[in-house]
Amino acid sequence: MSAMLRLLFFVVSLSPTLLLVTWDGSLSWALIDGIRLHLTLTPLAGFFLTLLALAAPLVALPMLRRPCDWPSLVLYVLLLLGMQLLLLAGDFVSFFVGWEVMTWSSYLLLLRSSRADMETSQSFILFNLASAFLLLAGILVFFSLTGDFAIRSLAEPSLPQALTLLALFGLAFLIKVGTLPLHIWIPSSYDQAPDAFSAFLSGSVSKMGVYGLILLPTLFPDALASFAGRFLNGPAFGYLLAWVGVITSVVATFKAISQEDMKRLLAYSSIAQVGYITTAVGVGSSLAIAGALYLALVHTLVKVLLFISVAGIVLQTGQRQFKDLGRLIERMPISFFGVLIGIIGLAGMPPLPGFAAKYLVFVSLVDARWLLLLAAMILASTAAFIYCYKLIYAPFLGHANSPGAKEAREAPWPYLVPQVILMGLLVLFGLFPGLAIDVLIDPVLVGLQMAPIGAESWAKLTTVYGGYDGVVLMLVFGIAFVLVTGLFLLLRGRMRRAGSPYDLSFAGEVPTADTPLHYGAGMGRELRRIPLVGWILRQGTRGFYLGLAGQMRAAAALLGNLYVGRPQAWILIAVVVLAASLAARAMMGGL
Amino acid sequence: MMHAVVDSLAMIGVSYVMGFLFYGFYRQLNARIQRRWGPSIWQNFFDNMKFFFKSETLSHGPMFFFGPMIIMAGAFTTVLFVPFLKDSTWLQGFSQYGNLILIIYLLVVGPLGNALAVGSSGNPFGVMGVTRGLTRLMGLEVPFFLGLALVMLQHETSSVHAIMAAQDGLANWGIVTNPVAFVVILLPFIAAQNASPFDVVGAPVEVYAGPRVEFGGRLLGVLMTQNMMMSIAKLVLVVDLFLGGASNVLVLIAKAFSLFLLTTAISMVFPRLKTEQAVDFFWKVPLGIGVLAVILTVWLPSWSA
Amino acid sequence: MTLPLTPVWFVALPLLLAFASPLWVRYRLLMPLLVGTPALLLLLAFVLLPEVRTGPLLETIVIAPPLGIHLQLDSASWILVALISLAGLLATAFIWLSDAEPYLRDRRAFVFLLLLIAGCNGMVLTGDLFNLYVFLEIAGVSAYALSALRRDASALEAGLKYLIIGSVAAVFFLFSVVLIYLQTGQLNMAAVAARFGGIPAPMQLLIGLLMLVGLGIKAELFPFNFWVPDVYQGSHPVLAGLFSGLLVKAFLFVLFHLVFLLLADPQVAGLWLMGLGATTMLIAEVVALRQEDMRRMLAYSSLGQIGLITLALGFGMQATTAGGLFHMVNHTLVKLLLFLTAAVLLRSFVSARLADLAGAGRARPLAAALFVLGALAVMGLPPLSGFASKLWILKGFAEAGVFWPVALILLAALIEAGYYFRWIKVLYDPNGDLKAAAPVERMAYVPMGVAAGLIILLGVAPFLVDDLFIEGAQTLLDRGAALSAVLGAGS
Amino acid sequence: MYHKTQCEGFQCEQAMLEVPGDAETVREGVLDKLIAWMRQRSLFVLAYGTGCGAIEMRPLMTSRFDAERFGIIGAATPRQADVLVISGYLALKTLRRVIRSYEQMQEPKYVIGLGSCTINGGMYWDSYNTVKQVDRYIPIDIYVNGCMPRPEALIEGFVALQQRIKQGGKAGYHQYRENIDWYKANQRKALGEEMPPAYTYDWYHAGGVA
Repeated sequence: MSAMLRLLFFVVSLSPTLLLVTWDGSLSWALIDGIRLHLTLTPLAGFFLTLLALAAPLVALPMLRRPCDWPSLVLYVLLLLGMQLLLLAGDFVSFFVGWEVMTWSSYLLLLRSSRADMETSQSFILFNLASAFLLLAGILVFFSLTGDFAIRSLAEPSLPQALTLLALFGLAFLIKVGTLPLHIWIPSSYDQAPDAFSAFLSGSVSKMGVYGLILLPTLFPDALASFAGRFLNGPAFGYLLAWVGVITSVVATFKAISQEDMKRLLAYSSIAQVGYITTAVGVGSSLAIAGALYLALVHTLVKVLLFISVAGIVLQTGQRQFKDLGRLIERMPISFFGVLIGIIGLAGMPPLPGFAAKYLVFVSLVDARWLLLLAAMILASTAAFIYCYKLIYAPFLGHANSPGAKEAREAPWPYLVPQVILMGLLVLFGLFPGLAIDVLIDPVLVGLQMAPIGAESWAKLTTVYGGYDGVVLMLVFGIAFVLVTGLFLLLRGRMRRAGSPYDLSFAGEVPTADTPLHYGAGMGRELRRIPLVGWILRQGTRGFYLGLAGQMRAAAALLGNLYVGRPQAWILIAVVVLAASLAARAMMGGL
Repeated sequence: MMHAVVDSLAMIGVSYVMGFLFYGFYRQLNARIQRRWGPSIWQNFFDNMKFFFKSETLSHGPMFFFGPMIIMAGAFTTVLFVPFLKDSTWLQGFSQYGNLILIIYLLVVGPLGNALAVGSSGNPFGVMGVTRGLTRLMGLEVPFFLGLALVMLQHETSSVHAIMAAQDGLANWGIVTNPVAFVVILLPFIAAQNASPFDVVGAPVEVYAGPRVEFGGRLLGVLMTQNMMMSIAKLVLVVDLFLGGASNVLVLIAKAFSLFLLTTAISMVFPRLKTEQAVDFFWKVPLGIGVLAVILTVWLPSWSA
Repeated sequence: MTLPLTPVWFVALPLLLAFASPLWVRYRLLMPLLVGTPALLLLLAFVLLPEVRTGPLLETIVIAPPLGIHLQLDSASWILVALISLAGLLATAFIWLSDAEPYLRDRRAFVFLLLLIAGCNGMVLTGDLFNLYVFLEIAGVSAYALSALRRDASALEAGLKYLIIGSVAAVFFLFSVVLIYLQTGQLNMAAVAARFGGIPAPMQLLIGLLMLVGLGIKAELFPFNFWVPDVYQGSHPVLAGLFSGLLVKAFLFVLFHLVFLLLADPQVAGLWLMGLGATTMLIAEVVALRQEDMRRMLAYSSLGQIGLITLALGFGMQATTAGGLFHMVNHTLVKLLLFLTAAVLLRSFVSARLADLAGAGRARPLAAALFVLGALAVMGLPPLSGFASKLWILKGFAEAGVFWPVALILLAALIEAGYYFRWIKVLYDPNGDLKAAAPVERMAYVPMGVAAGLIILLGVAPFLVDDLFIEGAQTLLDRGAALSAVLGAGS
Repeated sequence: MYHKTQCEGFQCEQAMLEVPGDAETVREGVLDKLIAWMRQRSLFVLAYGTGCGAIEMRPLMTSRFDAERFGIIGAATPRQADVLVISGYLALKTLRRVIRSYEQMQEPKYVIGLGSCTINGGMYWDSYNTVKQVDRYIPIDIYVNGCMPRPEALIEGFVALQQRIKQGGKAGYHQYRENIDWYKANQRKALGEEMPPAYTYDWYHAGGVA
């Protein structure tokens, strides 16, 4: 019975894939009063559906591990259905329905974690609902302009209309992707969510905000450029958005470096990555949108991979703080490779597709002549190396710092299979950077009526600014590596393996297990001494939102005083209101 | 195929020879400035060979062993993706398959691979050095990349070949047509070469040789080799971008040498900066110049147009 | 012999059965009849439905002209009657199936519950102002008695408070009826409506205000709703659910029925009511943020929803009105579900306080799940029914290009989420270690399940019922047709 | 220039242990000669200031005497160093560190004993705490005597070392490897409880192949 249910669940988790393969034509479902839900699959939605199809079954695997939490599985299925509805939406109502189902089912999934606390869950749901309600408000404004709920471009909105719509939709999507002042809900919820589900939150759910952000400019194709004009070689309005994205990336990157918990680090890194995507959307050119989509693809693969690896580590060691881990490379080698490939992708290092994505975005920034943005983005993406290194050093290298880390074994196969598949995909896309362009991204660009990037072969990434060949790069590197290793081994001499992990060059001393040798927890702490970084790390929005919540509660207390328990007061108020209304009317000369 | 193999070997050879000779010269010059004789110009070669033929090498496990291999492969790849000559079929490597941004990233691949080896040795001083290195990288990349972006914007391409081809004649050299960009990248370039005053990463007395603390014997030889080759790759890259490239090896050596002389002259006379001082410096001075350059060369023309 | 199927049965059947209660006690038929009556009424409503959709059913029992009992079953009041029967059915079924406290299962409770249903049905159906007052008192008195049934200090206090404020409300209403009678000499609503325009403006205002205060107290509008939390907290949760789901809806319907019928131009009054509704909604939602008792929290949430319905109905457009009526139905279902959940939790864990319920989700998973479902529905999250009705209302506002209610409704929903999700979080608190104090009949979940099923069904396929609400809204808003139907038939 | 040609005093104990240098012919090809030449041209010195002789290392390395012209420069860690200079007396405390550093150096490695203290305790000959004969604990390739020897003497010592390296043949580290039990016994006698853990040296027995 249980096995059958598991199998059923897994099949449902494949539903985005099945949908992608079998979907043709469209579907519609009446709601009320002439509102109909239309389901169609646009190329853009198809792209994000592909991402969902990649992530959903891979995240489902670890969730299926015994003993499994059945409510979680049900909620996960709901979440998947909601996201598919959102992506298939041909009208705003179904978009909103999908959005909301996604929101509350992911919230309830978050509650399944034993670590979720009140502040986290409240901030998660309130920010997401605020996003949803802003979206709904935008949809209603849009409806009042067009008279129906279809997702289509607005013919000629006036400036205030366009600004209102932009503000409502933009805020809704920016909350979802978590750009800067609106990101506060992300780190703690990604951290406290059930370990496997964090992968899905970061890898797939955040992509829905990106989908919205890319969809947004298509609603008013000309209006954006016409009312704000152009700045250098790109839309001026996008310049603002791009700065929002870049500042998000920079701040989130430094915050990520200062984290002491694996999942929190990944959460901040997720914010930073989505910040890049926001920047690319802000640039808005064909190159940039291709870059944004590519980044979304890579980010999905990488974050699912990393979160699942981390989930495996947490499962096997019971530790999640950097200071408590170490030297797992010998005990969990496959997870090590998972994280290694993951951080190479995350850092945007050349052989893997992260580089292709970043290359497109960089080139699009140069093309738009927005060089200061480029510089800031470089700052974020080089600072990212530090947290990437921290992420692999602290758990896997150095010295084991807790009993859990000393006795851990390799993660069970439901955690390893997704990792291996994702590593394979990352290497594949890295070898063939043109593959993703040709198969996944160009159809979307054509669908958005933009110039496709084009790929002369799958191995090549080509832009007007030049490109590179992934296969040649990988071959050169691989051959060089084999050659160097071979030559090295040909040299005469003994290789001697150190007798103990503590056989270190340590100023003539012999360190012992008690010597604090692991540098995991403190890594990046010295960055605070750089004035700018120190300033950034001292800032935070938590105080503001806590203050807001406090004010709200104070208002509730104040208003609650109205509800006294004395009937004479109730009657008095009723009479006074009556008298006051009459008196007011009399004063105004009515009587 | 044969051509590619021979060409690649030639590039690796040229960069290695240039590498140890330049560094030998550096040590000579340094000695003369300090009023001593200094070692022979071949000294770096001797040091390197000595390490390669050490009879014993300690390893801390497979990752520790593969780190130097990765960094060496990264150095080879970098060298092979930087075109050494223009208007020539030789010393091109695989540069037509790459571009400027790729090269900038390739420069970092190897050191990051080595950082894994440092981490797996478990020596905290090594990791401390790596962190300092990454922090410095974070500081220097911003102005460095901004300067290169100015060049990319000027030529509207990220292909090093195209940028080189556009600089025919002294008047069209990047350093003449885009001097601000050269100024912007100069100091970060010195830091990228791990030269004084930005050499706190491997400072012997401060972090116990930093990332290299556990490396000895042949592995250290590998690290030395890649360092020399990588330096040459960076020098050649700047020569390609700002000094019009070179049409034969002699011109290449001459140009690279003069650039090397310039950076050496700067780095000889300044004392070492702390990591955070260096980063702060990069974000204030070279980046400040860079921002000014962007405003002057990109914003103003677009507004006046 | 066939009994004539007329609207009279909606009032008469519960009244008759209630007064014959000693008989049922003797034959042990109390519980089956308690559940059977609303079930029969619901059946009757559906039997009458096709007829109602063709035109309103009028029923006049003349006592002495102009006094008489006018009952009018049109598309709008049909919705309410069916809703009252359904809510009654669910609540009574819960009382029966859950093996509830004895005081809810004895004869007095039986009488008062049936009287409550009769009174509500009468209020909704009547076409006569004095009858309206009578039914209002019947419903009110049974409600006071019900809330005091438990006979402990808190219940008695709740009953007493309810009695005091309810009587005051009745007095206000009675004043206005008297004034109307003095001015027009009529008590039939349609006849009054035809002459209402002839009353001098200040008197119109006075009548309107008196009526507003009287019905406002009953319908829980803002400056008059301070009694609600105390009474809801003191009463048994099932009864609170009935008050919130059934009684208040009837009063609200009466209020708007009168507004749309009496006033030729309901715009001014509508604006006032919208203002009141918006204030009620916002203040109640904000206050609910700090409530630590589930019943009190649900009471404030109920006030918030009443405010929303008032806001929607007060706008007087067809779409918002239909949406408002739909929301009434949804809110009744949802609140009933939530109060029944509260009853289950209260019974299991003795307390309904936030601090005492931490981790209740593991001890009572089904109840907690139903609470979550209800909470999602009440906040208007798809695919549950609250979403459909809210969307309808919002769409109506958007169509008319009026956006301030949209903003307020969404803001209120956000605040509402603030406290509902706090409760949900606490119910699923991983650190809470609760052991259920008392067992709960499994069958008790049946009525809750039915309500939940309806919530989901109406959320996924609201198109099944939207015609009814559109017709209801049209009937409610079409003053001319209503007048001609009554007066034309009467003359 | 003083070269140790025959044993005197306590050194005879060690000489008895030694296998005659030419008993085992070392394979000497062209490559070996080339390598040996490169080795002697590049000596990385572990600048380990054990005693007052360390003060003599500074002028040696800096402009006045400029050891770099012989290819002699300082190394920061023992992993990178070729030559360990024991600069003066060794206390028992420092002996442990010296042994540890020596074992961490990678072969080929050489030791220069600087000053009389390394030979016989020098002016500390009757101190309770000073190691009298350093080469009972680690093999010394070259002694530079004096108290303290001037940098010129030190340079001479280095040059002598370079010549020995160029000639090839067995050096101190061979001796240490072959007589490890004797050295360890001496070390254990001196250090007692403070002996470094076994993993730091037991690879000498295992043949040390990783």
